[in-house]
Amino acid sequence: MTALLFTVFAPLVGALLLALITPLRVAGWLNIVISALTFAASLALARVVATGGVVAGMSFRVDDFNVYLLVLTAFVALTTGIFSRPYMRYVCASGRITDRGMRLYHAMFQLFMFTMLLALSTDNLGVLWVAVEGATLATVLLVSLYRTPEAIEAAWKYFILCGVGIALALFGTVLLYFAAQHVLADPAEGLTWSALYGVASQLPPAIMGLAFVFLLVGYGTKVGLVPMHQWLPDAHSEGPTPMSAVLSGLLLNVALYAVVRLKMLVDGSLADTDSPHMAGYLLMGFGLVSFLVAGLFLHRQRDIKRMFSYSSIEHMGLMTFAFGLGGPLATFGALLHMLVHSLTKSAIFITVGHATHIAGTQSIDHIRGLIRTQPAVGWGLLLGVAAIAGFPPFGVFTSEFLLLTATMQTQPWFTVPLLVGLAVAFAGLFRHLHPMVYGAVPEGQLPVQANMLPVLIHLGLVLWLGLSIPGFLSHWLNRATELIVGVGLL
Amino acid sequence: MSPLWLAGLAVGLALMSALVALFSARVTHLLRTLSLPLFALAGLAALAAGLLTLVQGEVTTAQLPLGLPWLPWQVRLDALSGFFLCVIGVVSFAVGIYGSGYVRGLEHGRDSLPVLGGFTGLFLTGMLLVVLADDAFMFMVAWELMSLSSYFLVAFHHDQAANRRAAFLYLLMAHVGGLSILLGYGVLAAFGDGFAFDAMRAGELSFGWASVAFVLAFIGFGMKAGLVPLHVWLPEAHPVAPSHISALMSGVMLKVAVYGFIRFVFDLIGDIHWQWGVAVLVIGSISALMGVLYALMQQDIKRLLAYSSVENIGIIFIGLGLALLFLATGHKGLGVVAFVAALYHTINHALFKGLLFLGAGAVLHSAHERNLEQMGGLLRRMPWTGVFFLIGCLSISALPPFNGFVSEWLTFQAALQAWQLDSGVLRSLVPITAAVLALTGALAAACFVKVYGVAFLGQARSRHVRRARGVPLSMRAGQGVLALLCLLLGIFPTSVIALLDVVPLQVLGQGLSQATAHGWLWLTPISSETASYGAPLVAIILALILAAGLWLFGRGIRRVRRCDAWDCGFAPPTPAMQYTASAFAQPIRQLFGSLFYIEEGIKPQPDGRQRYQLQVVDRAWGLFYLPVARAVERAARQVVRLQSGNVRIYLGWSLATLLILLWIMA
Amino acid sequence: MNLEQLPLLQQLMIVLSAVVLLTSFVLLEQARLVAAIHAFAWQGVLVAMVTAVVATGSGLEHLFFSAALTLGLKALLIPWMLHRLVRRLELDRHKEPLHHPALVIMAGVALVIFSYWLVLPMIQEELMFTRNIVAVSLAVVLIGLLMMVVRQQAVAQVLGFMSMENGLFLAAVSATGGMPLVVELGVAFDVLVAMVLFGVFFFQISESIDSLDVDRMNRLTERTDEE
Amino acid sequence: MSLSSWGVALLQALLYLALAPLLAGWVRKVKAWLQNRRGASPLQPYRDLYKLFGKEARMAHTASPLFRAAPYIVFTATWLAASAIPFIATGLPTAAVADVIVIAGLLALARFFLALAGMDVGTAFGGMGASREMFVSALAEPAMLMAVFTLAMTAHSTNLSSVVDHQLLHGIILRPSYMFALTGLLLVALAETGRIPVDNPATHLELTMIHEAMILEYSGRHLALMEWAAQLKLLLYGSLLVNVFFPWGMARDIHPGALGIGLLLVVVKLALLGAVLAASETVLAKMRLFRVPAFLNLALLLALLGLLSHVILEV
Repeated sequence: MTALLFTVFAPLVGALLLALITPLRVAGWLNIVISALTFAASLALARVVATGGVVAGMSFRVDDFNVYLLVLTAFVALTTGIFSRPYMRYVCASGRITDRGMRLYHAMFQLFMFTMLLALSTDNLGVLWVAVEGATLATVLLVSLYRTPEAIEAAWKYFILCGVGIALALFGTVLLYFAAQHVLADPAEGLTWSALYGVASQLPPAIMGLAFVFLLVGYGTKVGLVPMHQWLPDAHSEGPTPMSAVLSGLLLNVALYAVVRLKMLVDGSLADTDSPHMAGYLLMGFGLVSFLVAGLFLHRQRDIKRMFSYSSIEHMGLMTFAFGLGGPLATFGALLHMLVHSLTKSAIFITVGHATHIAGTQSIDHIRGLIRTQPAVGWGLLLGVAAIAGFPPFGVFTSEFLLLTATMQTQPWFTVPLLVGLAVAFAGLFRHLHPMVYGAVPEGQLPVQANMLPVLIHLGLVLWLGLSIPGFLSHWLNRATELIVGVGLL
Repeated sequence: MSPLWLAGLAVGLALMSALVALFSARVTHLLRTLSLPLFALAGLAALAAGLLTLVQGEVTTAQLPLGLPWLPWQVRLDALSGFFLCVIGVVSFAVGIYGSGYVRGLEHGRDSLPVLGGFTGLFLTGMLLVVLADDAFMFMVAWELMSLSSYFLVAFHHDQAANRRAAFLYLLMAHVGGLSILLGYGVLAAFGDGFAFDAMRAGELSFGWASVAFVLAFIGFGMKAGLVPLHVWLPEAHPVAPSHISALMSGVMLKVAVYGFIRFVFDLIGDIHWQWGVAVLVIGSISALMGVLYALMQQDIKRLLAYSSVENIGIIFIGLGLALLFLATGHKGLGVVAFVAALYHTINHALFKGLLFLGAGAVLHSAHERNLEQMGGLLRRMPWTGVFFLIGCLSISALPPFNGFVSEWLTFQAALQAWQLDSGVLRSLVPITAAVLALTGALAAACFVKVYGVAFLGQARSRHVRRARGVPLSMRAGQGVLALLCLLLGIFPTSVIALLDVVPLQVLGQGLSQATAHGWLWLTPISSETASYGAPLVAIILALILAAGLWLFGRGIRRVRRCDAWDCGFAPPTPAMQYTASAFAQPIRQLFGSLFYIEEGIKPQPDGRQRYQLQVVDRAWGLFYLPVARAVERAARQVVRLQSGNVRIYLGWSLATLLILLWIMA
Repeated sequence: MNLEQLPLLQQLMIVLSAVVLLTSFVLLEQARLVAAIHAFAWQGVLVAMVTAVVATGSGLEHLFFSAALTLGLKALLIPWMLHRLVRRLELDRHKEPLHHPALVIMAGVALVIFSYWLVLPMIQEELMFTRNIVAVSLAVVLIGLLMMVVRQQAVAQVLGFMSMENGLFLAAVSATGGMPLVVELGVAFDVLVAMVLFGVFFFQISESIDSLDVDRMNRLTERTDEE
Repeated sequence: MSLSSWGVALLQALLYLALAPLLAGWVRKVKAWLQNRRGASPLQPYRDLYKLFGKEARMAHTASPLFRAAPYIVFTATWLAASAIPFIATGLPTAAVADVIVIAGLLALARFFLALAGMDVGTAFGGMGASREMFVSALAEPAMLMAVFTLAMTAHSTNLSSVVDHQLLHGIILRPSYMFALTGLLLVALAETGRIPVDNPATHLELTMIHEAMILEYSGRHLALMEWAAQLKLLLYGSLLVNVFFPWGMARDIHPGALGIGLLLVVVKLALLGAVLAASETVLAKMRLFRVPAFLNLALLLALLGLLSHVILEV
């Protein structure tokens, strides 16, 4: 419990510290230290869960499903923090933001982490909602940090779209609460996930159906499902790069986590109606559409960060599809994909940050010859993209392998659009990547002081996952699978 | 020392060579002195493992603590794997030796040696693991590792945009092919519950699903093997890699694709249907013919060799198609003959295509030239390479007593047994294939007369070629090994077939014992009265008569007076007056003109002079690839309208989605 | 359900919610920003009143608190902030008529009917009469969203957003007698922060494109010039 | 396979060597008669060869060692190919050593080096000749193989002597496939041996020549070997035609009498064939190079028809 509390509230304290007192010099370091502490605490928490099972209380609940997401979030936060210290110093030095901006950045970074961890660890759907909304509020100022017209526009769109979406989600939550009123003994528990999950089968299907629609549209906006995705590329591309890394790597995961939790409830309530898999079909539909559309978007990109945010949409679509598909194999694959995608995508964004420094622009047409200029960055980008494109021996391949085969077993004909989508997306990524990494160096392009350690760690982990999934992790994922679909894989 | 242990050693050595290469950024000579020798050793170990497996003829399996939690990597070494280990090993060995001389030229360039060495090692690792894999997951991992690392090698000289384009095309098609293979395995796994190959063998498929799986596998492996019309990446990608890598890709990687196809279709899928045989036969014939015709049209020597790989892969698939046909119609013995013919051509092509690419590399290394039109007279400037290259040309043109002839002979023998088939359609289809094969052989001969005559004979057509000198010993040795093997496999086919007899025995359940029944002198695939080929005798007699002739006129050898060329009494010819490569191919180009897009004519050059220019474009582009690309572009252009930029429209989307979903739900 | 059997309080409640619906139509139509803000304030007042009535009716005292919260936040604080902003941005004379008012009204009405149709099954399986207020609140939410779609003025969009929040609040109150307190507080806090941030953005936007017309914010698009 | 059969095989090989110039001379002689000339004696080719062997060999400065080795290789390969074809007797080991595919292969080997030798000196004519030779053969070789495959499939063997045996056993059978194959093979033979209408052995007219263009630079014994090889090739195709399609009188066992009859008959048959050839050469005119494909496609078509009519009509 203490570990849990520490994990969740350390970032909050950190946010206050960074906002109020910290002198700017040490802010970056303090950021790292706090993230490190959070990560350590989350590890301890993970050990507790692994040994003692669920940790619950004070309307917190950490089970096998969210504990590994907690660890992942804390970890990515740590590595991103490590990356962002020199990066933001550089940005500050280049005069794009003021000292107030820096202070804001660090505070909001930790605040964002707090909301993420809170959303993941809470047991109360209302608090979950509050936390996700809080995440929007915490990041929206960071998106407009650079104060360029584009940045402000992106922030506005992000704010409006996600605000509306989240409002709809709240309506869904209200409906859920309403549905829970007359099945639960204590109405006050109407939003406690654990209590609801126990009585899922009694919840009135009609209301639950409506509720799920609102919740899906609401949280789906956050996940970046087409056609509610439009905020995502803007926000990712205009914010500072560390922000993009955590947005792509974490925020989307958390939103998807919420959707999956709710799907579990709805499946329970719809179980004995004439359309028991309604929720699953909805997810599959949204997932497939997002996956294909995002793949096509990749072909017409001019901005490197936008490109990779579309690739995030694509992968989110893939996971959504898999969760909708249901079944232990698909779910296992989706959970694994969550993991590897977060690691890989944040690594890519970190590399992209360096790349944009080298070239001094985000425009794909002006980033050239990275490998010759700075092999570390060039190869980091190349390998990262190879990994995200699903090439073994990287882990993304493993999860995609599982997803494809699961689809093959249950819905063979869906494999065709999946394959087409994969091929299209792949072509879209590499046609832009090639000229950026290869080729001759434009004159006057010089290497920058880059810290590729996080990238190295992330890609190393992804490689490890691709070659062999360590026992404890597969155990975790398996128990999470049991939690979600009832039956495990192993 | 079990063969599996040796194979593991080979993998380990390959990884070590990759690892060592990483340090060659500081110590440049490390690649030459340590990494590539390790690579050669890995090849040797693989060769030993393969030979041992073939000799012992028993299956060994193992498990690795890698892979999925419920499916650790399964490793299995049977005769088929053993045979392909030999193929991989022998070429890798030669390449390892050759490379240590070849990379010397790169040491002072700005291309990074660690990339070259590292991915070369990984490339070999991938190929070895593919052959060893016994479950679909490990197979796919190894397969894609092979593709990915070879892609990095193709992109090694990434300064020219053309090379980048080639690499992109290669990776894209490799990816698509990989996905299709994955799906094929998915079908098998769905029926045989499980990704271990044993589970798949157990699975029972209906004809429909089996055909789906077959088509997927055929597309996937055919794309890697370079079957028409999936070949377009091959002539782009193979030439731009460093030459010893081209040798590996054309010589070995394509064979790994053949291995995959054999493993999938002959071993895993279960019952074979004759329709597949017809499909493979037709595609194989088309590939063979188109491959050699396009090869004839090329002026870039490495491109030419790449296209001729398409041709030879076509010949291999003709053999496999015949095998499928015969097996499906119950003529097992004949199926085995065709199967063995395909295997024999597989190793032959590995040997002589490797040899030829190494030779082209030697030329590139010392003359810095890939364009045939600039070459000439290299035989006298680099005699060793010249002789080895000649042997390669003779072998690939299927001329006795070299190895290429043996496999083609076997294929013909199999095709000539078509009269045993019951269906008249098939009976008349097979002879046409034989005709195509004959035509292909003749055209291949023409093609390599052109290559050798233009490149190595006559007079140098450019200054830098005139300055070409011999290449270092290691490079000569690398070529020598392969050249020698080409000759040996041509002279002693009986022993070779006796060695790989165990492969059909394990895969198809029947050997080819009758082929070697009449002693090592006589090769009698079906029966001694049907057909026989005394390869050693032919070689001996040829040698004898030659010796006799030389002895007879031996005294005359001193009595040759040098003079100007007579040339019907015209003025002594200058290099510019020689027949060029494109001129040589002109009659054939005119005859088959309808098969290509040909753009030729006199075009003004930047330097103001008029010059004849010839462009022969692959028709497959316009037919299959550009339409797809355009379709994707069009779809993308439609889709981006979603991102109109107006927040109100975005909100409208959300509202619409919400309403529609609510309507569906209620 | 026939009205005359209901006690007076509940009749009052139904009347009030009807008026809430009316106000959101007013919001939808209102061209002048200041007037719209007033309409929004009134909507807040009405929602607070509904809450209070429900509280007295059902005796859930924590509803009194949330009624007060609503009044303070939605009826006083936020309208006041908007007023200040509008004045400081010199938008108090700003008029922005709709392009096709009739069409928009029709759409609003359609949404009302749609949401009633949606809520029917709930109403049938429930006896508590406040259920059909859920329909109203859903309509308010959807109309708010519609307003954000049709209004190109940033402030107007924020008004739409806020009236969506009102609808949510109304729903929470009428359907379930209020959410748990922690959630209520969280929501209120989020709304407040959101409002503050909106204020910040108004200035940022108006200084970046010296106008608050969201249609002029279309730099970030994938469309290239040829389309 | 007894020693005696090897002996006969050797004898047969030597016969090929000995009779090759004679056939060439005979054809010329008949041609001369048909053109109302007395013409040189049929033995003239022997005299030419003798003279050439006596002469000193010259080589261009630009010629490589391959240029010198080529004549020997060409000659050897052609001779070996020839001696694998039953001439006076069947059941000889040479036929087992090299079946018909190997024969084609050996001829291809000879052609390969001939063409290379043509390109070696680096004159325009040599290259032209080589290019055209490979062009012609690219079409002629498959046609020849197809034609022979027809027989092979009938006899279920690619071993020529068993093909011939099969013929002798079954006597005269009217087979459409044979008709096609024979015609096809005739056309191929004309093309491969460089006769009118494809090529003209008796000309140095630059633009029409193929074979002559390649051996233009040769002199002395090298030229002699090349010429001799050409004559061998002519005889080879001749005996292929007459012995495979009309094998009557060939010795089926090693016995002096039988061998004598076989020799006598084969000589007669070849003489007739030579006469026919000479006649055709007198009446036909040389084709333009790009009419040659049509000619050879006809051959290929005929051979293929033969094969198809075999599998369709006769099995």
